Amino acid sequence: MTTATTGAAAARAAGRAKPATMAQALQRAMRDAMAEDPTVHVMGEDVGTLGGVFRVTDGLAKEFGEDRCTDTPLAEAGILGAAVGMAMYGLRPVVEMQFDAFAYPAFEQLVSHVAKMRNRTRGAMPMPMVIRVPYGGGIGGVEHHSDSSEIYYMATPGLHVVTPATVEDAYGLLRAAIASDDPVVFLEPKRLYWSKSDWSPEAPARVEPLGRAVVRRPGTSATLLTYGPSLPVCLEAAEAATAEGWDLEVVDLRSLVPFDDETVAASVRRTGRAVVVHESGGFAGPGAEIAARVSERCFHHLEAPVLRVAGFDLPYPPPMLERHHLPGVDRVLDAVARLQWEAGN
Amino acid sequence: MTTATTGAAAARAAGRAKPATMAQALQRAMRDAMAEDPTVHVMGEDVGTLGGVFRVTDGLAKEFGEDRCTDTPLAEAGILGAAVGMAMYGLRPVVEMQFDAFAYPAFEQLVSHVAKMRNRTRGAMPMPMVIRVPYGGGIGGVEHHSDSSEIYYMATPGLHVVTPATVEDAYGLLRAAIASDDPVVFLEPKRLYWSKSDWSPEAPARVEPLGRAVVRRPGTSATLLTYGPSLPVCLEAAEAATAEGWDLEVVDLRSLVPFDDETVAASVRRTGRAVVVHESGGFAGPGAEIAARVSERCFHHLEAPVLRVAGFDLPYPPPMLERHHLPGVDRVLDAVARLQWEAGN
Amino acid sequence: MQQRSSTVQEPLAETAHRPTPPPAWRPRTDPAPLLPDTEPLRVLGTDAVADADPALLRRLYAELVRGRRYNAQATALTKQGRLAVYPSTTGQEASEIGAALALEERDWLFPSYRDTLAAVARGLDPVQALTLLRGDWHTGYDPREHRIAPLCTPLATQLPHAVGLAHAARLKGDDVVALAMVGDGGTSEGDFHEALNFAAVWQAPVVFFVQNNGFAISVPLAKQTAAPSLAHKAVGYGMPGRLVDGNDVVAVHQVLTEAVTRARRGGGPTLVEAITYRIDAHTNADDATRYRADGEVETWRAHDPVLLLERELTARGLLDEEGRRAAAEAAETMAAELRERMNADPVLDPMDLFTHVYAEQTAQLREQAAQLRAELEAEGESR
Amino acid sequence: MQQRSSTVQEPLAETAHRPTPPPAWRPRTDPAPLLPDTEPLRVLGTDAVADADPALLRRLYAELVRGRRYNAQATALTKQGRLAVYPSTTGQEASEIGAALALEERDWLFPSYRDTLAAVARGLDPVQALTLLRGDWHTGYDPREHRIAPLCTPLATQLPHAVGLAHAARLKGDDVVALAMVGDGGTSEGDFHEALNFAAVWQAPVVFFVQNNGFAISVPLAKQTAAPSLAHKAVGYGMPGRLVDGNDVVAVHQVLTEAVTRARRGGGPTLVEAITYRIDAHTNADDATRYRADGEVETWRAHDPVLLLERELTARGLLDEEGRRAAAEAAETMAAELRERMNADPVLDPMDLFTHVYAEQTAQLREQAAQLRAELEAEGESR
Ligand SMILES: Cc1ncc(C[n+]2csc(CCOP(=O)(O)OP(=O)(O)O)c2C)c(N)n1
Ligand SMILES: Cc1ncc(C[n+]2csc(CCOP(=O)(O)OP(=O)(O)O)c2C)c(N)n1
Ligand SMILES: [Mg+2]
Ligand SMILES: [Mg+2]
Repeated sequence: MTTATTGAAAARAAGRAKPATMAQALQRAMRDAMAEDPTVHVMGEDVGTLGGVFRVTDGLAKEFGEDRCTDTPLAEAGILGAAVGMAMYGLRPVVEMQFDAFAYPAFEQLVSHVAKMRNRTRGAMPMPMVIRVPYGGGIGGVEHHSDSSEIYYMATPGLHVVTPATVEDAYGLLRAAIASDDPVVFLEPKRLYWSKSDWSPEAPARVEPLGRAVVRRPGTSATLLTYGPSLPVCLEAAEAATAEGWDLEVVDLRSLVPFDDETVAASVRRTGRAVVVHESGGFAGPGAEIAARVSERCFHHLEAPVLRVAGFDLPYPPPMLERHHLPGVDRVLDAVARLQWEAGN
Repeated sequence: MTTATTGAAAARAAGRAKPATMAQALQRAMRDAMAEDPTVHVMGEDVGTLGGVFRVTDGLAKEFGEDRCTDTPLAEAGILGAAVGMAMYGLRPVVEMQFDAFAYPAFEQLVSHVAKMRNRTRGAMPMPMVIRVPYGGGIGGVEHHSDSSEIYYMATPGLHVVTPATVEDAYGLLRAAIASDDPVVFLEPKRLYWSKSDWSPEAPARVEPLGRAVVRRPGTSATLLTYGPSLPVCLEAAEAATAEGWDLEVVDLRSLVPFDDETVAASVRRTGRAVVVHESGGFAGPGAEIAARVSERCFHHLEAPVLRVAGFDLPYPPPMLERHHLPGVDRVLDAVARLQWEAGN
Repeated sequence: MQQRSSTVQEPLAETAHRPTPPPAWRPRTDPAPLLPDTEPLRVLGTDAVADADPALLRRLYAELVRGRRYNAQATALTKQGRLAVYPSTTGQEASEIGAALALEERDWLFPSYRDTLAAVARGLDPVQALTLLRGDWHTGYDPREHRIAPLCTPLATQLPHAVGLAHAARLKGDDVVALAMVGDGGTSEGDFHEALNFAAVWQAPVVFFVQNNGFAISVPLAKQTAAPSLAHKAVGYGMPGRLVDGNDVVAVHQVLTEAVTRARRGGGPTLVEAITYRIDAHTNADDATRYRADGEVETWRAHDPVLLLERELTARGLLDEEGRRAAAEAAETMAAELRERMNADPVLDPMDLFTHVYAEQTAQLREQAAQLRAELEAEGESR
Repeated sequence: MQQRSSTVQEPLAETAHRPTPPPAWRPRTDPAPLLPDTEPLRVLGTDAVADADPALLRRLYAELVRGRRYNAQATALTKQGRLAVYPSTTGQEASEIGAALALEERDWLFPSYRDTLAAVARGLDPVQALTLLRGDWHTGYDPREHRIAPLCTPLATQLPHAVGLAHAARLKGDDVVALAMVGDGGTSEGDFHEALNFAAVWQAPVVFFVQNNGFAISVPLAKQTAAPSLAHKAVGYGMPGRLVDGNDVVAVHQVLTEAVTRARRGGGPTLVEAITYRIDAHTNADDATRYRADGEVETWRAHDPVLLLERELTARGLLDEEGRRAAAEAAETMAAELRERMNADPVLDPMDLFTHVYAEQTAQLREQAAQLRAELEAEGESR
């Protein structure tokens, strides 16, 4: 991935830059938040001594002690439920669910308590809490290790749903999520954990505001609406598309809830065509909402229906077949080709 | 509700008719299925001696014994998990979740096992099972008793998602669901449990095929796409709309998965305008998928964007405020009015 | 060849093997002190009553009488349409009250949907306690102000909250105890298990209080568990289990006070099972005759918690006709006030629906709020 | 006035009250026989070995040696990229094999993701057993044909399946027993609790077998539970708990055979905890040195399951150099065959993705399958 940010560029200029991975950026975000705010507590399975199965919490227990970074018993509902109680007492838990599918046992706590507590108490009992969920496929994981579960969270009012696609955003958005007074489901694209960038853990780091999409590549022919693990795919597709004469705009949604209608609608109104790209299954997936609201808001600007490029509507495939499932550059380009170019401008 | 079916009409003609409620039709469907097929087992909290909190399983334990209609311990994951094991051994469990929100503890069993078992065993281990979930609001229930949780099920490949809106369909669809070799999440609109029809438990009863939508009211101006608890609202709105000169077609989707694109697209192509109506929250709700796929398939037939009339995007309100949340006739008519009538035909 | 190394090639020393326990294994906590007594603790009717503080006994009596009246009044309010639903604790007042009064002011109570009485006994305004069941909002009070978590409807899900809160308090150095209430049915839920395990591992200052009232709606205990007692579950978590007569308010108060004190001193969690009985139906909407015999209810009426205490106090000369009347009158005053206040329609603002979903209202909710406002205005005009 | 009736107006009979237990309460199951012994059962190294069938002992030995070799071979296959991942049971072979062999052919095994060895010991083709971990499909065998449920990755979620299956078998009148395997970490999950409770209430013929190997990935038992032993959890469900040395294959086999027999005869479920140790890392992807000391592993190597049995058999004259070599050779043959077969690329049809999602392919999946087919054809052409 090739995005550049001013922060990183500045750091590089200052000769301090060392490329960092997304996992490291996430770790640094927690570390900085814990150092600044003693109410921030990290908890989950294997997050302490081991530093997490993806090493995202590496070193936190050592630096802040086991009371601040806690290996819990193996019970996701218990973890999230305990975090609710901790938040009730004024702490800011940052909970790790080890893999997407292993967050399901905590679903009831999430939907019936985490998402609703502020509302049911008329604001008396907010739930400042981050639930970190490594999600998506592409890492050769066996079943239950590669789900794209974002729609379950998007459909649950009371939650923010945030997902970074760049190393810089991993830091900036996680800091903002931890600082938020609302519960944030923070979806970490696991196949980008080892993606690198010039962003350096030593560089001055930026907190990104929640709720804002960002244009990663400006373009004029059509808009690719995407997020998380599919951003690199879309950027690559956009590069490839230039050969066909298409100048694609790529929008990284970053925040699925709340949804940044402004940025998205402005882009689609400008280009007149849109494709939503994500790994999650298409049917009743995130792209359904995105396509529906773009169609509502940009109807008279659309030269073609909003198309969706998504995973197939089936249980996530076994490792040896996952490449057939994951939307790749070709599938994105095929969809772009179907945007009824003959019909309009 | 005033739909008529030939079966009921025939029965009435034969002088056998006694109006029945949806709850009774559901009970009769289970009774008939249990009588025909000894592998059908009903289980859940309070389904036996009490006959269920909505009395939908009334009398089954008495007629078929407690081994066929079983009061389980109070643990939803355990209930669904045990049902998985029973299905593995060749039984056809019909599981009752007492209320929508109380199905969440079973979410992991549903998503990771019920939905996936057939696929992960290459068809060797099907999961013929019905999960009955009373859903939706309008009954004055306190929090956690009125959720519209259909999107969680729709977004999970491997499940059928079915919801009746009439007494006749309650019987016919539940029979089909029990006969299905796939797991069916059977969503029962609780505020229609006491709705009556001429359908009689004594009448010869019809098994409805799964996966088919039905036109409940033919019309030409625009199509209302709806299901379950919102069907009566839409039918009433369609009647009221005639006063404004709109002749609305009302489609009862009945099966959310699989989705009957044929019936829906045919209707919308004919009318050129569509409004999706449901109680569930709009954002990332069922209407998102419906609107998105209708827009994809009918793009050049649409005179206006597909609009959505849905519950607000918030936790279900307390009883005294729920009427403000539920989409009613006026909201449907407001949406119809916004279908850009000035623009087209 | 890899497998060779895993088999033993050297000749075997004659004396080499004796049955040694596996290295990881060592006798851990002695289970004996964790096991509950074989009979539920009783204080009323025993000499131990003499050790009880007479002021406490009188207070408990007044609360029991008030609680009984509260249950009757709330049930009556359902018939008048003033409450959407009421799950009564008639017959369980000793458990509700004995538990609530075992807490200090700084402690937290985690009630289930049935436990409005415990909240009221802690001093919460009954109208606020009943908000959920009246239906004007979900939680009618500020949980932090009263240190009473929202009444919890999804069964057993509040237990991990109690653990987390107690754990957080301990981390902060506050000597706060959380008391979590749950029914016999609720003990079957996974959340019960996970909460007790977390509590024991963390040695969190939390007390789990199970009111075994014989039924989960229609399902009797025998279909819920095969355990010797629910209190026996404690040993599997490494915490003490205690069994108490839930209709003996002095015994309940004593057992819970001990458990709370232990927790406060760093001794960790306790599981207490109170044996009691739900005299009324599950809620006003339930018909208990469908699943239980009247005779069973009658047997329990003879073991009524108010009756047991009243007899004892009367026998010991701690209560006379005058005292009884005073308690009854106080209860009646509370009931009259409750009736009056509940007869007034709550003033509701539908726009509240949009106010507390998020800390900052999202653009989307602003739009939806505007839509509702416009509808309400139009409605107002058309009237 | 309603509250009057709830207080007692009549004068009190002097003799009226004694501490009677509450009416619902009766001493239920005696907990004593449910409690596990204070030490894990050992057979090897005791006189009890003399009672064991020598043929069984030799069979167990051959299986242990084969199992050890299987673990080594599967681990080697991960290094060669032939398996996506392998969770080894080196050090746990006695538990895996002792358990598997306690079942009759008609019985069902419910393995966790770690238990391929138990499945193989039951006779399942190792290549089929490893399909999940190779990554060509999720489950590599027909569960009904082998009566082995799919290897289960979401921890403890297969336990309620075992209960349901056992219950269904019993309802059908089949004397089938289900054996459900889970790790020490898995006992913390809510599904563990719910499964055991259902099993006990239904008296389902199921045996729960916990391999306590000291760790859940990096989390040691002490952070997982404070219970005296995991077997002590049984009493809370009203079923017997048994503690066994999980490295003593004869003891494991014996305890499980007893539990299976009991279940088959209608005696209900049992919880067995085997104390064992995971010699390898959690999987090949894990680095165990991050969370445990080498010395600990060494201590356990001295208590190796193969070693314990080999010594015993050698000392008793049931095994000689010849027998050891025969077992090693058989194991090596299995390993060579496995290696060879796993070195062949599996033949995969991507269209299988769409075949078994539903009994009948939906129109939507037909469309998507057509899309993939077209893509694959285009890909083929472009090559
Ligand atoms: C998770 C969940 N499942 C089901 C219900 C529906 N329900 C409400 S009360 C109840 C029975 C509760 O029994 P118990 O725990 O013994 O408490 P009691 O009502 O006797 O106080 C049930 C099944 C619920 N509230 N939550
Ligand atoms: C529900 C669930 N949560 C988390 C995981 C991730 N995970 C896989 S193995 C494991 C540890 C399991 O420990 P234990 O139960 O002791 O079994 P062992 O690995 O020791 O055999 C974890 C946390 C999972 N598979 N399922
Ligand atoms: Mg109860
Ligand atoms: Mg383990």
